[in-house]
Amino acid sequence: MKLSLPLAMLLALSLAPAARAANEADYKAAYAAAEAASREAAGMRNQWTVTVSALAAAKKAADGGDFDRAVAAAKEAEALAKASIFQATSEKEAWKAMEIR
Amino acid sequence: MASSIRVRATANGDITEVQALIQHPMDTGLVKDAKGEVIPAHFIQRLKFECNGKDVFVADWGTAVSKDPYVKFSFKGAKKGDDLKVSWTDNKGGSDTTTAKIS
Amino acid sequence: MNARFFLLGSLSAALVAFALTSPRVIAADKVDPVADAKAFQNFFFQKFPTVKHEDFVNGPYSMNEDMKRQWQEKEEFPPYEFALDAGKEMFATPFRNGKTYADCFPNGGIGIRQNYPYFDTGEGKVVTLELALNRCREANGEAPYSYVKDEMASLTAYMAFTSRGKPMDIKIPDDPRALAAYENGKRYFYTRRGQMNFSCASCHVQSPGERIRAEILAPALGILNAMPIYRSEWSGMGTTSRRFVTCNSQTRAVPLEPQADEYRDVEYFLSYVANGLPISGPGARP
Amino acid sequence: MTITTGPHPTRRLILQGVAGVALLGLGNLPFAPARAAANDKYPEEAFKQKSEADAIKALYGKTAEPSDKVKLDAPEIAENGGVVPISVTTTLDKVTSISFFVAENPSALAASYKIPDGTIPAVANRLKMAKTTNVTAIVEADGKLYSATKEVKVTVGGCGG
Repeated sequence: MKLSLPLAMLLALSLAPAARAANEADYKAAYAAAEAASREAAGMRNQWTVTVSALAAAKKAADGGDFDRAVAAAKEAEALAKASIFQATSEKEAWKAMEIR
Repeated sequence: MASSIRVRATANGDITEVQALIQHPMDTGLVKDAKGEVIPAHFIQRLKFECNGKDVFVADWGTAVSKDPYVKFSFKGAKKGDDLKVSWTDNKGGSDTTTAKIS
Repeated sequence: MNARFFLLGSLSAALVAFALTSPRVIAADKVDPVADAKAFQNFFFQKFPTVKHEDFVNGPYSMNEDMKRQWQEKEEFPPYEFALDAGKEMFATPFRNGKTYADCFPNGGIGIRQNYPYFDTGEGKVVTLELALNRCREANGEAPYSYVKDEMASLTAYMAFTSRGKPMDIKIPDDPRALAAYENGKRYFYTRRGQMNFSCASCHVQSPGERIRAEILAPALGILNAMPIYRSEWSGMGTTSRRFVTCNSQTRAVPLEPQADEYRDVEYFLSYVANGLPISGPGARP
Repeated sequence: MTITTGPHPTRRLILQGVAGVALLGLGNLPFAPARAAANDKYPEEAFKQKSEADAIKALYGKTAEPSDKVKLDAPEIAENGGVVPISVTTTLDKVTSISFFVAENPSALAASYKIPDGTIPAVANRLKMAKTTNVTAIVEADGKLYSATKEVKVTVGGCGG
């Protein structure tokens, strides 16, 4: 039962209805949120390389005028940054579990 | 500048064992550098070992020989103190030579 | 749009619940490096009873016979030979002001590698061999070398070579900051990072001897004793800094700058728990 | 105590060498055979050939037959595709040339060695291998070609990054 719950969630995520085409304003908002999360992750000295490349992809897509892809990449960057923040916070205590005693 | 060739020749009875390590990039011409440009092929083509005026070993190498190439072989008919002349030429006309004493 | 983050949030909450219930979460205990070192070494001695204790410093080659044979063939004329000669030459070449590296180090820099890194009570921080070498250069008006490039590797290769066989001998002075640096290094060693969510221990404690594709994972015990290493993968020399930086990027964690405090502390921790095992640098690795 | 250089491998190779000589010494009492086909020039053409068969034809102009007298020593899994230690020894007589081929490399011929009279028919070298493939050593003895082949597994290391 435990396993199927997250699967259901993931499924729901991917079926989110496609919004109208994104424009520059959407991109700017999404990119700003992603950049803030990424800065916080870097501040905790736990940035992921994939966050950095997702941010770069977002900027590249936006420069090319493809705001749909830019917003998607920015959203992904933000999610990755948040995951790295979560990782750093949980590892503050979790590392002890692996320590050789 | 120190020679690009490191060679160790040790006589053991009538057999001399020779090991050589050569400092050379051995670029294949199939690899791109950080900026995405192809690094041109640059590799040793011929490596020759001569002792007492006779070729004792001749290597013809392609691009599949490792960077800083290494080779080992043995030959008869030499003794401690003889000179072993080692020389290589590469596909860009580069070359180097050195002479080692058989110990 | 925010529904998506709510879902992601609850997914993460489930993960947290799982992590916190893991059995061995223990309140912050007293830091005891001596006990740590004994437990650390016994863990590996018991996990690999057939491996001779001093062989652990040979990394993957202590774990796999076929790899050991390939290595011993290479050791007959090792690829780090050039770096060794270059390091020896650099050591003998005076700076513009006439001094040499020998003037910066005890015993002229010969046979002392096993005491690095050490805790500098004046500075209150760990000082590694690479840092000390660059400080020596700067003190003599020379530009510092890159921590991840060949010049630094040649110098440390030569200094390691002069200490070959000597047991690692790292000291933790009676100074709370030294204990804190040691503990910080231990924490870094066991902390998961990067999108792969690996810590150093995930590979080098839980699965030494296993393969990650072509490579056999080295045991953490004595893993720095062979530094610096010539890696066929880099077809060149690598300092401890280069190894830490590349390990980070392999787990998709953005590396810190070379000689960052965390790297100096984890080097301090890893060297301390390897006390007694021989220095075998410079090493040749896959 | 030296940690790294294990003495026994060198002794092992020397012993093999001595054994080789004992046999060879008996073999080549009569006048050394006529100069083998491989001439002195750098075999440019052979190194250009993509396939192993074409490379062998370009280099020697004839085909090889497998022989257990050719002992090819190569790792089962290469530690690193850029530096694969490969060596060959043989008990055949009147050896004039030894060559190594890596079947699926961009060009199959990797290295070719001329073995003058008096040189032990054994070579050790380090080769690059593009991927998992067969490594073949060919020995030209008394004008005929003998070969030994072994597969070497090659892949990159590390967990990706």
